[in-house]
Amino acid sequence: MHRSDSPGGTAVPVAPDATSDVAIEAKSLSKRFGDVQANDAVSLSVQGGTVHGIVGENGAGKSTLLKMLFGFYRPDGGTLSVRGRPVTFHSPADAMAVGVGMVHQHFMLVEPFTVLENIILGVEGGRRLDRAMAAARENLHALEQRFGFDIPLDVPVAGLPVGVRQRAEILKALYRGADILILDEPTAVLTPQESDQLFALIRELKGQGKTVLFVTHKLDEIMAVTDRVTVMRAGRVVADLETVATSADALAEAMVGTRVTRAVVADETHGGAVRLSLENVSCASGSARGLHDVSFDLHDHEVLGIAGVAGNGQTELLEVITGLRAVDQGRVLFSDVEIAGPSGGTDPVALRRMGMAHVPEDRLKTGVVESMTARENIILGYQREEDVSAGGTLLKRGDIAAMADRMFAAQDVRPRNPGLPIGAFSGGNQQKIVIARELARQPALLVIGQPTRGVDIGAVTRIHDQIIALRNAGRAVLVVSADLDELIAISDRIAVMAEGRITGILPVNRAEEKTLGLMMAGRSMETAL
Amino acid sequence: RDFQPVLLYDIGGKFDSSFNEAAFRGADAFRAETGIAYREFEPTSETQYEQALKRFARRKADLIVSVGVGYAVAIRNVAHQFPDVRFTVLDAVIDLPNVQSITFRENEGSFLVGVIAGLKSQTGRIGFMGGMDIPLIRRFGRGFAEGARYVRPDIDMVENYIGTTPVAWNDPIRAAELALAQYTRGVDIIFAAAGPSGLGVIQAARDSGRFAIGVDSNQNGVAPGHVLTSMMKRVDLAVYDAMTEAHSDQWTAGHEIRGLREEGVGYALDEHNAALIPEAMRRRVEDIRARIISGDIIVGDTAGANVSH
Amino acid sequence: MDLFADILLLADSTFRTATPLVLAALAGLVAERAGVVDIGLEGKMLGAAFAAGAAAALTGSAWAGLLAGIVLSVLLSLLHGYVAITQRGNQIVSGMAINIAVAGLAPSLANSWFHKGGQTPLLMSDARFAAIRLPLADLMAGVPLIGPVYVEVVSGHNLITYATVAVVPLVAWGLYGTRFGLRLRAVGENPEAVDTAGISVAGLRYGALMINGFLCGLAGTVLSTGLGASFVRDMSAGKGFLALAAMIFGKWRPVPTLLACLLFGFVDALQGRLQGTPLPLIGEIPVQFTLMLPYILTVVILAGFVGRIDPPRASGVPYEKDR
Amino acid sequence: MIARRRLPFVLEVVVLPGLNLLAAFLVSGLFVWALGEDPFEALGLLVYGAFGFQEAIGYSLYYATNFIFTGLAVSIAYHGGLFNIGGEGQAMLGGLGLTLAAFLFGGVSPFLAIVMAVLFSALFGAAWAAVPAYLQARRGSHIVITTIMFNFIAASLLAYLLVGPLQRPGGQMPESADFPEGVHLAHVHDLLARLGIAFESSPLNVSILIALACAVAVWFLLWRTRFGYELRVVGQNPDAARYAGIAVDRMTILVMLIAGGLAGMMGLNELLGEQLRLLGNFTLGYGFVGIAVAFMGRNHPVGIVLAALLFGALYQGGAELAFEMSEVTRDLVVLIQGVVILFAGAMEHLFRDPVAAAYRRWTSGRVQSRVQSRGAA
Ligand SMILES: Nc1ncnc2c1ncn2[C@@H]1O[C@H](COP(=O)(O)OP(=O)(O)OP(=O)(O)O)[C@@H](O)[C@H]1O
Ligand SMILES: Nc1ncnc2c1ncn2[C@@H]1O[C@H](COP(=O)(O)OP(=O)(O)OP(=O)(O)O)[C@@H](O)[C@H]1O
Ligand SMILES: [Mg+2]
Ligand SMILES: [Mg+2]
Repeated sequence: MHRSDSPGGTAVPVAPDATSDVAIEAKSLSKRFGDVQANDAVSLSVQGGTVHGIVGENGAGKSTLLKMLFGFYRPDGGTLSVRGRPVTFHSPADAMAVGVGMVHQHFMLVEPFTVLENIILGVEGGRRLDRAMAAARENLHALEQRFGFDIPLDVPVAGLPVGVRQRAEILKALYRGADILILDEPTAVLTPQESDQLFALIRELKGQGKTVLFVTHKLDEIMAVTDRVTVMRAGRVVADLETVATSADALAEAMVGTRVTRAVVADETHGGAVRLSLENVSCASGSARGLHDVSFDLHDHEVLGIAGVAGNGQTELLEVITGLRAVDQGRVLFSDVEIAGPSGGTDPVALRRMGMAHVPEDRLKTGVVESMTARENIILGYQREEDVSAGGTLLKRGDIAAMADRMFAAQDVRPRNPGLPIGAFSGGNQQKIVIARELARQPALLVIGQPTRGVDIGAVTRIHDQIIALRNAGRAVLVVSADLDELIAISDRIAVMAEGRITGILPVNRAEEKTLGLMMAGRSMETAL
Repeated sequence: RDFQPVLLYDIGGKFDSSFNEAAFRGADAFRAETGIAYREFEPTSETQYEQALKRFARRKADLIVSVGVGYAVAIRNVAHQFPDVRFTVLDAVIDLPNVQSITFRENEGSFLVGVIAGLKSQTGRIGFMGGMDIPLIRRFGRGFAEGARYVRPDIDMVENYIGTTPVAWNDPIRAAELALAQYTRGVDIIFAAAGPSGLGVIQAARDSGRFAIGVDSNQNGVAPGHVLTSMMKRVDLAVYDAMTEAHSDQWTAGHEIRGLREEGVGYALDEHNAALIPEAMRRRVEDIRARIISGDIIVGDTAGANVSH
Repeated sequence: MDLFADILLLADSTFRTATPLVLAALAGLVAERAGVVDIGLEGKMLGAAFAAGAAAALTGSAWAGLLAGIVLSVLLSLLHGYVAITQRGNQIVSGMAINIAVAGLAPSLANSWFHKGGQTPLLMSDARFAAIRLPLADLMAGVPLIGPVYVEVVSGHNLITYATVAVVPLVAWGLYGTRFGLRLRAVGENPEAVDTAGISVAGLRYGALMINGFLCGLAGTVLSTGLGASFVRDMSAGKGFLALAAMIFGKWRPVPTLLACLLFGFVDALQGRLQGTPLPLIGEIPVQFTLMLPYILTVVILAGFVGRIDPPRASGVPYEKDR
Repeated sequence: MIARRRLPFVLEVVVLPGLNLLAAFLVSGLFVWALGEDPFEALGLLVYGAFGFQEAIGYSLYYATNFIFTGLAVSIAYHGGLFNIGGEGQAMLGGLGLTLAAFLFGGVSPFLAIVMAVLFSALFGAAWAAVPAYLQARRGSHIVITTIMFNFIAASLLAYLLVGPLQRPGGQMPESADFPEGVHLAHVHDLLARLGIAFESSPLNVSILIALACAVAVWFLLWRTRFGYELRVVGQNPDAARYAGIAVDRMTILVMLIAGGLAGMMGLNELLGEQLRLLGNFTLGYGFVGIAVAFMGRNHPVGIVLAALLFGALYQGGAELAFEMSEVTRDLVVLIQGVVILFAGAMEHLFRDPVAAAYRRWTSGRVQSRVQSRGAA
């Protein structure tokens, strides 16, 4: 592989006297995947007992860097040292041996296993499981005491909310004696409450002398918890700063290369005709709690945000509206047509034809087919439309290819190659593709879940702009998000869900985080205000 | 140019410890005697029957002996294309000027071993173990039952078949299992017409100290003292004769049926089972044999000769 | 009168018939729980049956047979492992290949060694794992009810069948009671998690395949030296696939798998008993239909009671990581 | 994860498989040599026996036809996310179907009978696949088990009919009477003869054209039609399929119907093309080998046709080999087939990395030289 000394690359300023308490240090690490130079002479130095943040666009090389620090990937070049001692990691085991632990963005948990089994996996400390578990239980209780966890050890992971899973992952790392903790986009999947708990935990860890290194796309998080921040772009370190000495805007600019500004602003006009209307909708769900007696109207020229702690019915709500889940009571009207009721629902194809677009919460699980190319993915759901398949039978491949190119250009998808399997794009770029697909047909209603999960700020602003532009064009948008700032930023009204019920709907100007938080906790609007 | 005989087995394969194997022994005997080598082939599918016939016919083989009813159709198609090649087919009947068909009265042989079983059985219960439930095999069972009833009208027979696909010929495990079940249910002699699966029956006989009756070739030696006798189907003789005749230009086309009279079938008596069949019993059997040959006893038959259309 | 006797008989036969199935099914279970799909059970069984039959015939010792059977089977498993794990090849094709290759190899060798046309000589009883008459059998015989049960059903099986009785709990304990088992189950669900935990994915999977080979070895050996007394071409007669079915049927769990195998064994025995026996109302069923019975019953039970079954998440997926 | 980077077409499709085959023959050669025959002569005979003369080619293609049908049957189901081990049984029922058609309509008109036979073979095959498909879709019964079971059931059913209702008059084996006069598919050599082209007679018949047509149809269906697209979505991500408004259960059943139909048509080649009667065991494991064919063909119709050709050649060439070499038995031929499947089918990566490395060195080498030459200029 070739290494070009990078004029843009910044040497990391480390005070010589400080080197003694440098927890982990990377010198010009490089990593290449096929044609992609994922990391190019990346240098990084993290002081012990500090919280160090890394920001960067999707595909900037953050995960790759972290995976090298953790011995998951072998660097093509460069050196690593932990607490001043040079190290070479051949596997994560080596990293763990010197106290480096990592929580991956995509959790490394065995779903059918209990938390306990997951934690001791690999460090059972004994051939007999029963003994090993007993011993582990003791130590874990001690740990939980010390850092103030309370995780059910004997519940299968599959049934736990992401927040808890993440804490389990952290506990796992600590149990393995990590005092340098690496977190890849820990907050991407968390609710604000969960994020706050996480930060509390991170401060606790820092307080007890641990070193934390984490990636996020949310700059205010950087500002809130980190001591120092490194900015990456296109596989290089472009800045490395004291957090106190910088600002979110400065970071954003460093990341993207240009000043990030919200181009579109919501115009003054509010609410046109009712586009979507739920009347006392209830539905069951596999895990008992579905929807209870949910009613609201969504008008044209309006963005309605749905807030709530994950697992309080938002998913069911999305599914009911988009024809993926049956309604037990009440009915759903779309453009004054009943699309769902106890008598039956409408299938997604018909709904799309009626002008409903749907960006699902979990894109990898439902929004795309990972092994298919981006080109094949941009017709998912629209495969029966006339411009995609002639008479609903023969695919119009030429038109589809053209469509894909247009979408890639419009959304600035990278790498700009619709022929790649969608799994080869970062989650952020996958999101861009899905949104492009759903917006392509000027829907009358856009139903979108977690619009910017795991997406870099450049993309975030673009997505927000598109949503608002859609609204200004007189369309209706329903947004479900775990990110209150996001909701406040783009919604006209915010409905809060708890226990499958709507606890209240507020115009955005009356919705402060605190109020919403209380309502999310189940308080009625009146008491909350 | 010297004499070139060919022997074609059927899908069962050369060593099926059954009639293919017998045919092989016949050809070997011919070679041993005349020192004339023969070509042979084991097909893996019906399609290869015709392929093999054609190929050797084209090479001007002097005699192509093919074993098994499966060849009927193939011979019919090929023989008339090669009028100057001599074909001998066993177990099937083809009416063509250059085809010699040899079939056997398995039912007569089965009748005789049935007689032996009837005379020998202590429990009054005998068993029959067929490979696949097909007419060819039923004839063995039917003859066996008839023979036993002839000497012991009240005898009752348990009948099992091992399977419905050719796998059944190679499943000694299931055969042994079924045999054990029969023995436990009071059967003391089982006649196995099941190819290699028969080994399972013989083994079961040995394990539970009862008797089995072998088939096609002489299997008395497989488990001495436990194989009461074997129903011999002298495919070996037929092959041997066909080759010798062809060699000495006495070979004639037409249909030849070999029963007890022609010594085409019979029962095996040798040092291994001599002790099991006392003099008196032997005389009784020989007497019945004679009366079948003389026609006093007519052995019934299911599904007549193996005529193909 | 002989209804009781018949039941005993069926039970007895069930255990014998189920033995190779249980061993093979557990072999498949261990492999798939580790994430390696193995449709080569059939071939490995057949190979082991041949090796055992041959070795026992040559040495006159059943134990030599057992050893040979296990060795060959393990080697085949390792071959499958090399293809599936190291080569990241297609596990199904590899399994098929092993089935077909062995079906050709075994009789070829048997033929050139014993000249009995793809068979090995019939084994004398001391070269076999013959039926063992348990102690007290004669004493017990007199006792009403339990007596016959003990003599007919419990006593009179071959060593490997008795061993199998121990193998099942052993495998269960290994899977759920040991560190190795925990890791093995983990690698079948989420190899990446195992990898990041610093455990070798390949190592675990090879380990699982060794066990798989060992069990298949037992299964094959019992065919040619226990239930049977010689190797006969194709004598595995589809048991490998039946075992696979039993494993899925048992949802990749040892005890349910055992039950599934016993069911197969029972219905097979019943089928033999029903042949030529007129039933009330129905009358005598044609043999072909009694022979269908086990398979129809399986489908009915599957459709009626078992329902949806999810295999280990990672089974069949080669583990790739670009480093 | 994403498949490793692909190499240029030639390397992918010609060089790598070629190397694998070579390795396979090397290993097989060892066995042949162990039996005291000359491996190279054996290889020569194998190849000659498969392609050396017209009749050989005819037979190779004839066998290949079976594998095309069964390979496609496995493959299309696989694209739909289903593992169809039931090819064997589906083929048997297909054979039954065409036999019934032959006898039902044979009296009316041979041509009608043939048309109906083609239809029935597909219909019966599909019907036999429908039950496991339905159980999978509605009851979640694991299709691998059910299809295995249905193979056994089909075999028994056929056996029953062939010694019962459909038994050949006076016949001794499980086989039906011959099809009515004129009810058979034309042999290719006859057709060629009509065109004035002399071709040695072989069982090769027009069903190979049907098979190839099926291959094209499957390819077109999968990658050119909306239905095929939906089918692949269901196969790769059922959740996404529901999101896209595709009825997963319905698709499961439909794809199995197609698969069953394809497998069912295998009988056209074996029975309506050559045997002209229904045989109890005419499928001879072709259904199972179809699994290997499908995966060796990377589940792409073109690959499947190629893999089928390879197997057809192995079957035919193997037979010739057994003809010619006294020591080479049909068992050894089976062994060789197994080895070929192992190397050519399961070890696709065996030579990939070395070849890829060599290729990179080569290309980078060229870049270097170009740079230098430019520098020189
Ligand atoms: N396993 C891999 N194989 C091939 N290419 C890879 C691999 N991992 C990363 N890359 C490439 O390296 C680049 C950097 O990837 P990386 O995961 O570090 O980005 P990132 O900063 O984590 O992006 P995101 O913010 O989306 O997580 C990506 O553009 C990707 O194309
Ligand atoms: N096998 C692969 N081949 C090519 N690129 C890959 C591969 N695996 C991962 N990548 C790249 O690695 C980068 C990051 O991968 P990862 O799974 O971490 O994405 P991500 O972190 O989920 O992205 P995001 O933060 O936007 O959600 C992506 O750009 C993706 O394209
Ligand atoms: Mg990342
Ligand atoms: Mg990311």
